[in-house]
Amino acid sequence: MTVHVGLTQFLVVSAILFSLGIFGVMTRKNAIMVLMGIELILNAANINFVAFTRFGLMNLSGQVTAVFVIILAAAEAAVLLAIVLNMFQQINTVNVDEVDKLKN
Amino acid sequence: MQYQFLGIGYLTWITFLPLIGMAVVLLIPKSNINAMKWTALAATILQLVLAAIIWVNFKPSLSGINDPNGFQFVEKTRWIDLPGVAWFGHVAVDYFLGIDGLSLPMVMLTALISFVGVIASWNIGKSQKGYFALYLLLDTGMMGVFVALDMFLFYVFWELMLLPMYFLIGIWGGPRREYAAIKFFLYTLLGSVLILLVMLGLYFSVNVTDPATGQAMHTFDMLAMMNPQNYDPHALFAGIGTYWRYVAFIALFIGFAIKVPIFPFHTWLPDAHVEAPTAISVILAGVLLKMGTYGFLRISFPIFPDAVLKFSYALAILGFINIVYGALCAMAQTDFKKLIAYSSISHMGVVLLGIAALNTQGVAGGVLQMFNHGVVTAMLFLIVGVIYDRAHTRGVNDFGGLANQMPVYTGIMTVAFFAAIGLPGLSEFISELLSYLGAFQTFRWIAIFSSIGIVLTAGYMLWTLQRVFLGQLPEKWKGLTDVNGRELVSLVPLMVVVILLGVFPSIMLHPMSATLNNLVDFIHKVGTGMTALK
Amino acid sequence: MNWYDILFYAFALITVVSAAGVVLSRNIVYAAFSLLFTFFGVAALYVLLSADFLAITQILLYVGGVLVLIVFGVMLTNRANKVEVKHGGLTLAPAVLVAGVIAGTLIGVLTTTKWPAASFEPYEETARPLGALLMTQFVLPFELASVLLLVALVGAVIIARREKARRV
Amino acid sequence: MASTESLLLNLALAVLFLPLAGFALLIFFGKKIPRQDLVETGILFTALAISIYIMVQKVFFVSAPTIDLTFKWLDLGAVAGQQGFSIDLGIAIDNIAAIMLVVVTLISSLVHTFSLAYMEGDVRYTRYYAYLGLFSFSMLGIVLSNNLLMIYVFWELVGISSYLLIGHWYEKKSASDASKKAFIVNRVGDVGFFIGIMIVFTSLHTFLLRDVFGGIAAQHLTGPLLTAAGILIFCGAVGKSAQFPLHVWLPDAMEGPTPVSALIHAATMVAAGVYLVARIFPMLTAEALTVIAYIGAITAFIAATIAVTQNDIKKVLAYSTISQLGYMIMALGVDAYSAGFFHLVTHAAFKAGLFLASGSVIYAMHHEQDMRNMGGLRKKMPITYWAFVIFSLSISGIPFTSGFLSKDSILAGALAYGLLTGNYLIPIIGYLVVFLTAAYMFRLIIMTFHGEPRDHHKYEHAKESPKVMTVPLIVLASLSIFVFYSFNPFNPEKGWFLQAVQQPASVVPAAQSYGFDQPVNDVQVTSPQQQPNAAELSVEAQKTETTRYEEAMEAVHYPGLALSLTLAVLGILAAFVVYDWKKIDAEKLKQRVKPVYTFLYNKWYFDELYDATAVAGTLLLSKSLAWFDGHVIDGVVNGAATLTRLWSTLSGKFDHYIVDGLVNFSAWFTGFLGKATRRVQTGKVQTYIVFALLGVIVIFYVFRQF
Repeated sequence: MTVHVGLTQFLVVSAILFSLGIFGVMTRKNAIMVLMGIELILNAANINFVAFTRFGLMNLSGQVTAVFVIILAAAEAAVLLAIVLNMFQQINTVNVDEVDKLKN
Repeated sequence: MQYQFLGIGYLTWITFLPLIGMAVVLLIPKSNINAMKWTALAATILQLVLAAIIWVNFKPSLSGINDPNGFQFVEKTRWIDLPGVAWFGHVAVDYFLGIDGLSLPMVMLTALISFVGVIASWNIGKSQKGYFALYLLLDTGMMGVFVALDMFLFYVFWELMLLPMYFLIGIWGGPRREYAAIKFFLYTLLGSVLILLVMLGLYFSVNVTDPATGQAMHTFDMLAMMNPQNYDPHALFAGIGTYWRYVAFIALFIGFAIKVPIFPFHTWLPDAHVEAPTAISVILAGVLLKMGTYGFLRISFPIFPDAVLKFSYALAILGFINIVYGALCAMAQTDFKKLIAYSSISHMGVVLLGIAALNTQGVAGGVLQMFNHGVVTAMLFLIVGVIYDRAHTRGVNDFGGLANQMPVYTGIMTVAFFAAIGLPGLSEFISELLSYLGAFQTFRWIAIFSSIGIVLTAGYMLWTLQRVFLGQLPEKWKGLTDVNGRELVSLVPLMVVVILLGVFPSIMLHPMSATLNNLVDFIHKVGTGMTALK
Repeated sequence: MNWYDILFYAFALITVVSAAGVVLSRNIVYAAFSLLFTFFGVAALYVLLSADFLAITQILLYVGGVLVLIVFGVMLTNRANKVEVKHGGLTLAPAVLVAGVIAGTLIGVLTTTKWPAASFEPYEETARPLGALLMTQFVLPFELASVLLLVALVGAVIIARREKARRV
Repeated sequence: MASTESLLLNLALAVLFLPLAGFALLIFFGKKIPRQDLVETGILFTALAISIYIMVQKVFFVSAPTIDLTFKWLDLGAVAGQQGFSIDLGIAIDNIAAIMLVVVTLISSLVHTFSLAYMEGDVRYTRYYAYLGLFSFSMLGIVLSNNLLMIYVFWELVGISSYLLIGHWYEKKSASDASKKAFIVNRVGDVGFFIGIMIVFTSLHTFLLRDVFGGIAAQHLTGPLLTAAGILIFCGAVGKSAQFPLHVWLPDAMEGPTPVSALIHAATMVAAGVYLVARIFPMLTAEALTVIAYIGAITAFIAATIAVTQNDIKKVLAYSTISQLGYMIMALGVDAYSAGFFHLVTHAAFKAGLFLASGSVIYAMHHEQDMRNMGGLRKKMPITYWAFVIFSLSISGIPFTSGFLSKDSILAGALAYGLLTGNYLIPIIGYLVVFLTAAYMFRLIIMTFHGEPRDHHKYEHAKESPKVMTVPLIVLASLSIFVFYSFNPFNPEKGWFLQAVQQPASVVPAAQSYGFDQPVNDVQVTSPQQQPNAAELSVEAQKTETTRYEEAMEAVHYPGLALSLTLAVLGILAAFVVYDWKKIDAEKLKQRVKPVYTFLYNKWYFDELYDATAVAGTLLLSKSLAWFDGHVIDGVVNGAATLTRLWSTLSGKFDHYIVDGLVNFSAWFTGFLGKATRRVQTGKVQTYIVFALLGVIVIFYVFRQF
């Protein structure tokens, strides 16, 4: 295998990360765990952006986008944790499948 | 512009003064009823003063009708300007006010009757705030109808006056007020719909050059609608004597006829009159009925002169029916107000007969009759109001011998009754004379048959006079008091007008003659296609 | 195989394995720690992709910010660790299936796609041009992002501080 | 204009407006003025003095036939290119107007004087004088108007004053009924008048009489329309002068105070009809005149027959008035213009006198009007009695009275008319009425003044009336003597009066006129329309050779005179035979001709006829129309409303069950679907993600391009 590490390898790593994130989101009940899954997904996406920038398929704006994604993730994490705390106070659970008041 | 006060034209002032009054009335606390009354009175007095100023500055030589330069006190600004509206294209509505010899008497009448009406409203018993606010709104609507020259604006005022009237009858009226108010409202609304349809039809048929942009556009300007050359040749109402123009004329006629009211659209009137409070009856008979005939002369006749010429015979026959039928129905009534309501129908028939004649004397007689009937009927309703306030009954047969008990009242009433009969020396004689003279020239036999109405009117009026005022006074009315100062203030000005116009009709006829001559000339020239079409 | 490749595979492995640890761990604290390694791995990958600024940011923000927040959340909501991290509404099998299908699809697509001839450009410092870009071309998103952060900050505080409402 | 003429015009205006000023004064300030009655009476005497001056000046010193003052009252301008519309009004004084001025003011002032005593203490004394002032103003207006419109205006105004005065005691139902009846019946005639005016104006565009005549002479209005116009204007006279068939109001009008009856319903207002016909005389065609003559003759006959049977003293006089008015109308109809007008003037004096004298009797008898309760008053009231006799002789046409002069002229005219046209019915009726007149008048005198008193209580209290009442009687009685009109007691032709009142020439086309004024020899040549000025023409005609009419008059004058005198004396004799000397029992006579008597006593059942037809018909029509209005027309309106409501109910049902049903069904269906698929909706975020991702994958595989 003389192939040097190139774009494809990075993308594959990103895809695996993404799938793992999806899997986490799908299987976990704990909201915090779901959040972690989402973070994985976001990181996967970021790897893509940066990789595309590096291999000349995107100019520097790919990195800029990644910066914004990070910012978004931070904000999202803050808000989500606040929600989780609130939810915990209100109904004493952090399991998302128990939050189904809107149903029925 | 010359005739302005605070940079605002006289006509705007005279139209919206009551609205200012209404705003003030609404601001007055509910408990201070006197302040409301005086505010309303002040608004109407100012209006009357303004009307007098307009009267003095009016130039009788100008012709009006279809001539934009013939109007006076003109105010014209763009009111609504929407460059692109689906279906309608460029919609431009002008705030276009102006008066000519046709509207001047009506403006005077409205100012006078509104003033008298406030005085007659002095003893309104409940929710005075609402009453006076609506009353002043009504006043604005009425005045607006008579000064608007843009059809859209006209229609807005026309509808504006409908709503307060509905509430004034429906809230402050007699026992069957809801029925009467709804009947009035629906009936008039039916007419309004027809007017609206024709208005839209006209709007799409007329093309003028927009002075601002130089592009062709539709317009609601009545004066533009009168010029056959402004019609798009392919439009619905284009041409002279075409089918749809007749249809439109009939629709418009019904719309206005309901207001007049013309047989067989008249049955809302007795109900509305009977149930309405005195002041509203006064306004209703004094001003509102005139809007119908004013609409004929201002809109129907000059815009559809061909149709007028075609249908004038039918109009005259309707006038005849109104006269005789109204008089006969009045004779059978025992309710004083209903009797006068039917007499109004009869007298408005004279207007119709006169204007259908389409000659100078007939139209002048018709317009003068509009004014005179307004004044005289207002007097008659005030008179009924006086007696109703005291005796709480309007049954003609319940009374008798009031002449001794209430001599001043009887004197004033006699003048009003004889004016209604058409006694020479009092105003209605002149207008009936001119109307009949005009009608006789055009429709000899209809005029002759209509003159039966002269006898019938004398019959029911004198019979009523006898039943109410002559004979022995029943014991129960021994306590009735004669007219008081407030009632005199409302009655005497009207009486003076009645006598003055009876002796010097020129006061009123002179300012309107140039306009009406132009109208007659216009109808005959355009209606027979003498003016070349595009 | 050069150092670059070796380093890539090493860090890729760390990243993927720790990520798997995150999603598979039954204990939430372990999961959090695994996430830490994942973030580090990704940061390393950024370095390999010559995104120096991003790598620093990744460590500062994710490790120093997000992860700390997550740990706080874990501590505040897990009463004495006793909460077992249960698997959710979906049983494992369909989840594995779906994730597998996605992964397969993505990898399949990625490997079969003929990417344009990639020019492997030499390393350049990215902090400066990134800053310039943020202040010029992306100034509006930048400002929006700052506003968003502020809103999130305030919102988070308000939501978290809300009085305990009546239970239904 | 000469200064005398303008002075006369100004004076005439003063005469016209003085009574109006009095009216206004009394109406508005009546209570504040002391002796309001004297104010109004003084005004009338001033007017009388001025009128006499005007008459003397006009008749004897001013040469122009008419003094005219015209002004533009109304100008409506003109429609471009057409004749303009304007109305000119004005006053004119010619000889008949000047004479009428004196007649009106004279009678009016005497009546005012008489009323001072007669109406004393009345509840509405001030009002009474005010209305008298209004009446005088209106009546003078008719006299002075030079145009049809003003005549019509004042015509209505006298109508209204008459209405107010008849209804003076309006507490009595009969009085207010009578006033209403008078006004409405007059209105019927006035409508005809009005239509006539409209015909004239529409054809000639003027109301001014001189222009009307000018226009007719210029043939702008001819043929049947001209005849119709004449007859229609005459309708006004029919109403006001109480001619058949509109005579029914006048007897009822006796409900008013007796002086009012004397002034309005005997001397002046009712004579206005005759005056009107005289005014429009030149425009009347032969057909119109024939109609007028017949109406007059029929009226004279009907009224005279009724008068014979009546017992109420005022009713007798009222029918007598109608009868005499019929005479005047008939005179005008038979082309005896001067005679008709002459009789109008003389009749004004003696009939006013008769009414005032009867008023005096009624006053003495404490408002007793039934002659059957009177009798023997001759000794108690000598002045009244002798005045009454003089008036009666005058009305009966006994020589040396004014009535003889005028009546004789009329009869001669009628006879000449019969001679010229072969139409003898009119003179026959005329002579018959002479007999009847004499009979009922002396029946009245005998029943009232002769014989034994029937009601002794009232008789005891009766006494001669005070001076303010007797002096007017004496004045009027003296005016019933021939010398005031002509120095020749048997032929008035050369007297100043008939010299002053010359018949105006007809302006109608020759084919439509009687043609009496054409020369004997040459019937066809002169056509009057070539000479526009009617008044000049009449003067011309008098100067030229003898006309056919004059020839006929010449022939019948003395025979006619003898005949009428004989009949009058016979009538008086008959009255004496039956009522004074009782040679024939009146009761037996009544029994013998009972059907006729009943018919006459009930006034030919005119009132009943009108009540049953016109009045009841109108009321029935009005009731049924009101029903029609309330039930049919309003029913249609309300029916439309009901239908709309029904429709709205139906559409409401439709809306509820069909439209809304569809909506509900779709909602239900959606709900059903929802229920069916709600299992998918777990409420768990993860599930959604799975589905979303599955969706993405599916889409990917569906759309992939390899």
